[in-house]
Amino acid sequence: MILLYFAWVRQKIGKNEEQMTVPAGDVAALIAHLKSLGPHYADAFADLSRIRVAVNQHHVGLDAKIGPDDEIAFFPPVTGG
Amino acid sequence: MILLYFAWVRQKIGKNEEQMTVPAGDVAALIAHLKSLGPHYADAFADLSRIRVAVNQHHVGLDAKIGPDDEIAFFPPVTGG
Amino acid sequence: MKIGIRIQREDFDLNKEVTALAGDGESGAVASFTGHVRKEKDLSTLTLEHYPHMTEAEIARLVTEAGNRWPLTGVTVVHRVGPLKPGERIVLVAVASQHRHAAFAACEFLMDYLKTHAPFWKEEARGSDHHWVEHRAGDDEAAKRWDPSTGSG
Amino acid sequence: MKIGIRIQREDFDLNKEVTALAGDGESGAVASFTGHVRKEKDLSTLTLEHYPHMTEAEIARLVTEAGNRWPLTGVTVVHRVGPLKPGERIVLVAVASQHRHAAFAACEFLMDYLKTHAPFWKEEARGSDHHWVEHRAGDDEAAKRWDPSTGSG
Repeated sequence: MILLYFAWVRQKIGKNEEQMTVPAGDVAALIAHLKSLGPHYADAFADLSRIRVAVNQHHVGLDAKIGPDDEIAFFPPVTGG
Repeated sequence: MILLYFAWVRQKIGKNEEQMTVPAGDVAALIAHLKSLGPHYADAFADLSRIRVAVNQHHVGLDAKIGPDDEIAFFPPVTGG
Repeated sequence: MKIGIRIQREDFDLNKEVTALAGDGESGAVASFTGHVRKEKDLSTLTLEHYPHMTEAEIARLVTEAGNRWPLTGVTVVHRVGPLKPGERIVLVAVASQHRHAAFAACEFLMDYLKTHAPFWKEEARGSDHHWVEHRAGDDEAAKRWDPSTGSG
Repeated sequence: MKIGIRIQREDFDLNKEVTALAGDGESGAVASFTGHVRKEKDLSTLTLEHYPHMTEAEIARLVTEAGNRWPLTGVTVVHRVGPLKPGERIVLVAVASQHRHAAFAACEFLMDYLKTHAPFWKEEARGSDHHWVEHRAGDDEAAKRWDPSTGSG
């Protein structure tokens, strides 16, 4: 799967995107896995109330199922307009 | 007083404006007087539900008092915008 | 509050009007409305007549009322008169505020009141036939929404 | 329904956009909203980041929803990205309809949903300090008004 990061999530993790292979599961499980990868990830995902998720460019909740071909994006609540 | 006519009121009466001297009273009395002046006026004021009135450039009702220095305008319900 | 009210025969430039209202960064939101002559079967020209001086005075009263109801930083109203062709613009109401909901509400309020209070009349030319457009009862209903005394606003 | 959705660094010309929507005389009413960078103490630059492709897709979904709710003839959304200065325009939403209340409602609906759904993020530069703008809870409340399941719409 491809992971994308935007705004301060991107800055905390220190990259725009990355490829990753994880067992199929839901978004919450992916976040738990990412938090185990190091302090940058742990910091970015410390407060999940401040994190929003899109799978294949649709807003989803933390319980959304994800698979190996999905594009998963993490970002703060949006502030456009 | 000066009388002004707009849109089809102007067309039925056949003039834009005229000076007139009538006893002090209200708009309804003025209209009654105008209707007595001839068939053009009678036609213009035949259906008062289709007539709107302004005195000194403010919308008023038929019971508004008017005097010799007033500007009184008669017109159909407005259709701008 | 910046207020601009103009009655004119010429077209207007919406981009310029909105930049004049909000280009200084004092307001974050501008809601605008433009009314256009609709293309209709046989309609060749729509001609607008108005009551000079009262038009400006009445619109100024409506703008003052809008400024009392909502926190606005500026209002521009431009209304054209004279002959217009299908597709041409008739009216612009642009409202600037620091709050978008105030800008939207005041813009809609002004349009509803303009339609029922500002002394303009439209005459349609269809072929050789000329007739005056009838006032729409729906416009009265729309304006009444804003009147607290009717209990529906 | 004519639909135009553009994400761009350049400014836009509101007059051109509205003429493109309504200059053909098919719709009598265009409601527009422009959002501007507000002048604030120390604010030098507001920089907009977005999620390419998802932005356009999400806005297209919102426009489709608006077209389902109201009888619209056209919608144009232009959203700028990159660095912007106080007074500059950020966003345009223009909605054309044969009915002005539909145009106003759909324009406000689109702005409320854009603020809560379209993946844009604003970063403010104040002097040497950079920080990300926080999402406003009031924007969520505004969007909820349109959701019949909340019972307040």
